[in-house]
Amino acid sequence: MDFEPRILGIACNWCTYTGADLAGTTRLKYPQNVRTVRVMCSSRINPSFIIRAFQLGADGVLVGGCHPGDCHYGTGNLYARRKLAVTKKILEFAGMEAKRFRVEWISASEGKKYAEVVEEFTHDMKALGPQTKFKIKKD
Amino acid sequence: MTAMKKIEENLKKEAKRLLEGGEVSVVLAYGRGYDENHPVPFAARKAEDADSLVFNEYCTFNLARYLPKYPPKTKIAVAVKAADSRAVVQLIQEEKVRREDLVILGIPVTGMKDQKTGEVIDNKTTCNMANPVIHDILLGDEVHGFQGGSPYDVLAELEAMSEDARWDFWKKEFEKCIRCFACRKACPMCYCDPCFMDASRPRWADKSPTTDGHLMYHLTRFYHLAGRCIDCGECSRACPVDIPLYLFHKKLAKECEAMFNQAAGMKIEDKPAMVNYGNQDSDEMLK
Amino acid sequence: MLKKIALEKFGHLVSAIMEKGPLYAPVKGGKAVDFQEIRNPADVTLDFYNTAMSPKFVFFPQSEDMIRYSLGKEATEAEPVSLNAKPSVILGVRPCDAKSFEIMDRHFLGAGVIDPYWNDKREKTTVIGYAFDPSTAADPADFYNTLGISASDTAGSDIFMIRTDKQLLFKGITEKGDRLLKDLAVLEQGSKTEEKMFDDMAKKSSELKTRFMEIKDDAIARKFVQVFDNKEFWEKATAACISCGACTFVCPTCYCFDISDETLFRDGVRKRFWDACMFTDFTLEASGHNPRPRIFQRYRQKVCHKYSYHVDKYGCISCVGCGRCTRSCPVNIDIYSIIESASKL
Amino acid sequence: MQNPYIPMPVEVTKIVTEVETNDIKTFRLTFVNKEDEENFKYLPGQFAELSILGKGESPIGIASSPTQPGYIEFTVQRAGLLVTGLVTTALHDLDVGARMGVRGPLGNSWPIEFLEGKNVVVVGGGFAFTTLRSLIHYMLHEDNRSRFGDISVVYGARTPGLLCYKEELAAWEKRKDIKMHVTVDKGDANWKGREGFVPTVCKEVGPSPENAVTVICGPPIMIRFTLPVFFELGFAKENILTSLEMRMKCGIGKCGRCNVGHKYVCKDGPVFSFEELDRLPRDF
Repeated sequence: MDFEPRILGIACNWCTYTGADLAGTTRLKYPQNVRTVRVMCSSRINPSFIIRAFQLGADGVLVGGCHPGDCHYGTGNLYARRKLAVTKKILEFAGMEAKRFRVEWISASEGKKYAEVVEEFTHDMKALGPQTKFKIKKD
Repeated sequence: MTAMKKIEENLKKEAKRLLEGGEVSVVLAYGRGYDENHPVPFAARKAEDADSLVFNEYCTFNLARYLPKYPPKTKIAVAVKAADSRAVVQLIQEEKVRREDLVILGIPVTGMKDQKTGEVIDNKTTCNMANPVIHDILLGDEVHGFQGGSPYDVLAELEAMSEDARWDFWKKEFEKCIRCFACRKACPMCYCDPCFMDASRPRWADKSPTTDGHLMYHLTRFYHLAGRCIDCGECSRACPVDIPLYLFHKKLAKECEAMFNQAAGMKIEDKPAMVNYGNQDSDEMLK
Repeated sequence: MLKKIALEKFGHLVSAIMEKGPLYAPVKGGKAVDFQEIRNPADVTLDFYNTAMSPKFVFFPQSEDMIRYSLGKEATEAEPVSLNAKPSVILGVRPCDAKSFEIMDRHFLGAGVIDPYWNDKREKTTVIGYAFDPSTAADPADFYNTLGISASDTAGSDIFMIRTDKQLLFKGITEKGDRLLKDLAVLEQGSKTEEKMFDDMAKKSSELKTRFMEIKDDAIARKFVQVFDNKEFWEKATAACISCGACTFVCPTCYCFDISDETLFRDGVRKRFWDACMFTDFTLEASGHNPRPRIFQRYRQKVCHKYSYHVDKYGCISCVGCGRCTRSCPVNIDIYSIIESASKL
Repeated sequence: MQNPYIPMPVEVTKIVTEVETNDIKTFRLTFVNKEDEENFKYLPGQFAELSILGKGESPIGIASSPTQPGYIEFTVQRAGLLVTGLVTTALHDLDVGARMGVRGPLGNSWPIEFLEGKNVVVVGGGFAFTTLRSLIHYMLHEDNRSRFGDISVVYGARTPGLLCYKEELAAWEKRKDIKMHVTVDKGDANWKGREGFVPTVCKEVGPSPENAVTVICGPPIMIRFTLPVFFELGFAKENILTSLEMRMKCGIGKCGRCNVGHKYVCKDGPVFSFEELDRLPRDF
């Protein structure tokens, strides 16, 4: 059987989440592997969420926010950009495959982009196989 | 007289003067421990305490660690080496201490040694600078032409590893952790009260010492120190089970310097790196 | 009973013990030597001064499961973890650490309540003590002589091992030890000469090696009751303390633990695990009140507990002078110096 | 050998919300196994560890009396959100019929033999009245009443709505063999009783120290101001008893958390006389 990755999506309420809605209402087809959690702003994301997601068995984490400059709160995603960039470096240096964590800016009107990103990310995760490094092993 | 001895003499002299004149109410420096190689951080409060101050190549502690616990407006003189002075600058940036409360006794020095192994730590576990970035009084002669290589040279081996090999390396190191929290307690930048690890809602990591909890603790702590770590290496020296935490901190410091164009604790005017964001940042950093 | 084995045959002995059950022995890993459960006989080393961590974890692991449970919508299913330690051996325990087991016994098996977890492992384990080498100097942090422990003290050991130039000598101390010695066919019977050699070595290593001061249990216990309220003394002695838990975690006689339930999705475990009186939240009550909010109060609790309360409750000082706390302290606070200056007050 | 760390299964059979702020409830627990109930022999003043798997354990004083067979009761305040409080919060979310665990009885008790033949003054404040309620029930029981002298009770809360066990208080008011002095810091329109702080009321009531013992339990601030009143009345330190609170985990004197000097509050306490406390280091 094909490996179906489990992907955590964290989407900002104002852009990416609405973009995902748009993808749905325009009946775009994209893989169902992403389970999305909505946050008010991408800067609300604590890097511990991402580590925890990997520990609980996520094969990939996809974060979506407004395009820089378009943040509903002004500068939230600029802050998030630095935070998430550091998070990526941490995962990478700890030995996690860097590809498993991805940040994309997707606006409310970019339903198509959302579908494409999910498509591509799911494809990448399939290629990488299950994530076992951080995942908590029950004895 | 050796450079170290001269620093010690000056330290005693200045501490006495500052305390006698009432300029400061406490001088944070080093005192004698149970033997020569094991000095202790020492807070001199009276002029006569100044005589028991010492300085030698084993005085590695970063005394900036003690600064935030003093109530504001306490006048403090603090002895700092290069990395320690960066910690002071970073604390000032983060408004944990006020510049006007401090008399900074700069110690220009190289060749400090690890107390456990006796190895010189300059470019190994610390930032490999000789002169403090800030001082009011200099306790020794400025070091000129010190060449120890980049502080990030030690990373070469790990950076060259494959991701899997690196994971194996860190997994093995984190498994040694006993959760004594010496790393966070020794760190001058870990002043949060309570620490995220002490919170019960949400409980970020298992309270009991599990490997998964260690991973969460250390990675999150690395993140909390990204762009703030001034590379003094205290965490690794404090660790009773010798986890080379400094490697991870160095790596993040290196990346942050590259991405944000700013090293931690260099200039008082700087804003801390993580909040110094703007439109100028490039999306390249997320790749 | 005295038995012996040539040094080069030590590996055979290790294998022979491992056939009988789990063996814990010192292994060199990285910079430090520490006790580990042995998988490969060649890993065991006898060339060490003392281990970085104390061997208490063999009987009192840093984390120990008590109840396994599974949360359901309607009911929670729970199963207490059964106690069935295998008979095991711990080899190479320095005299101070062997003594610490006796001290811990008084706590875990005394005062009317027997701790089943400690008891289970303790009674099934044979302790092979290992004399400090009389020819090398003691670490400057050590002060086991002060606590009345000599470099070849057999207290707490079931078998005591002394290393000579060419061989290892084993003497049975307890019945349990004698039984194991008898069972180990790889060992040879020691001669009269070797018995004398063992006794001579033992005598020789009773000379003072470490830091030493004269202390009497009761007197020091009273002393600390008197010093307790001397805030100035405690603040000065602990001014550098950063309130980490390193000293208590490496200590062979620290036994404080915490209990917590840890759930992953539905399944969880109630465990107990080491805790340290040096942590801020050790005594923090749900009401927000903390009886020991300051660092000096917590450090005072640690010292007074070992040197005063333990004497009152169990009749002995709960410290063996192994020097680990001093060696592992990130800021070099030395408990010996604190005892010394307190006793002069 | 019985493992003292393993709780006994119990079922919640009754829940009473005691106060108008809804954060104090009394839980009635019934043992699932008959033999556990028989083994659970306790006296007023003892406590038990309430265990909810997945949340943890919490040490709570037993509020029922051994003279009330068939069940045990605990009055629990939902603890602050800032500090732990996981167990008490989970407890408050339970419904009748839920299963949980109890470990105990733990600690010492009010010294019944010492109290016998003496006049007993019970002083309580707020929700710390729980083990005192146990003691009062015990002393008032027809088998026991003759063993004690006069019983008087001073019980205070901030407002009438914050008084626990309102029905029992009313019932005791009507009895001849116990003198009740219930007070609130500030009454409301319907309050017909006394107003005033506990220390003041104690002074007004002015119990005689002659052959009398005071049992006092309440917030630290109340104890601090009430003690001098009793000293003034002439009570000796060994005749003033209280129940200490400390953070506890194991409840059996092993985990090393709740010591005051060489005494473990969970095992040698929680009940101490002030004379004993005087001999311990000031560390609580």
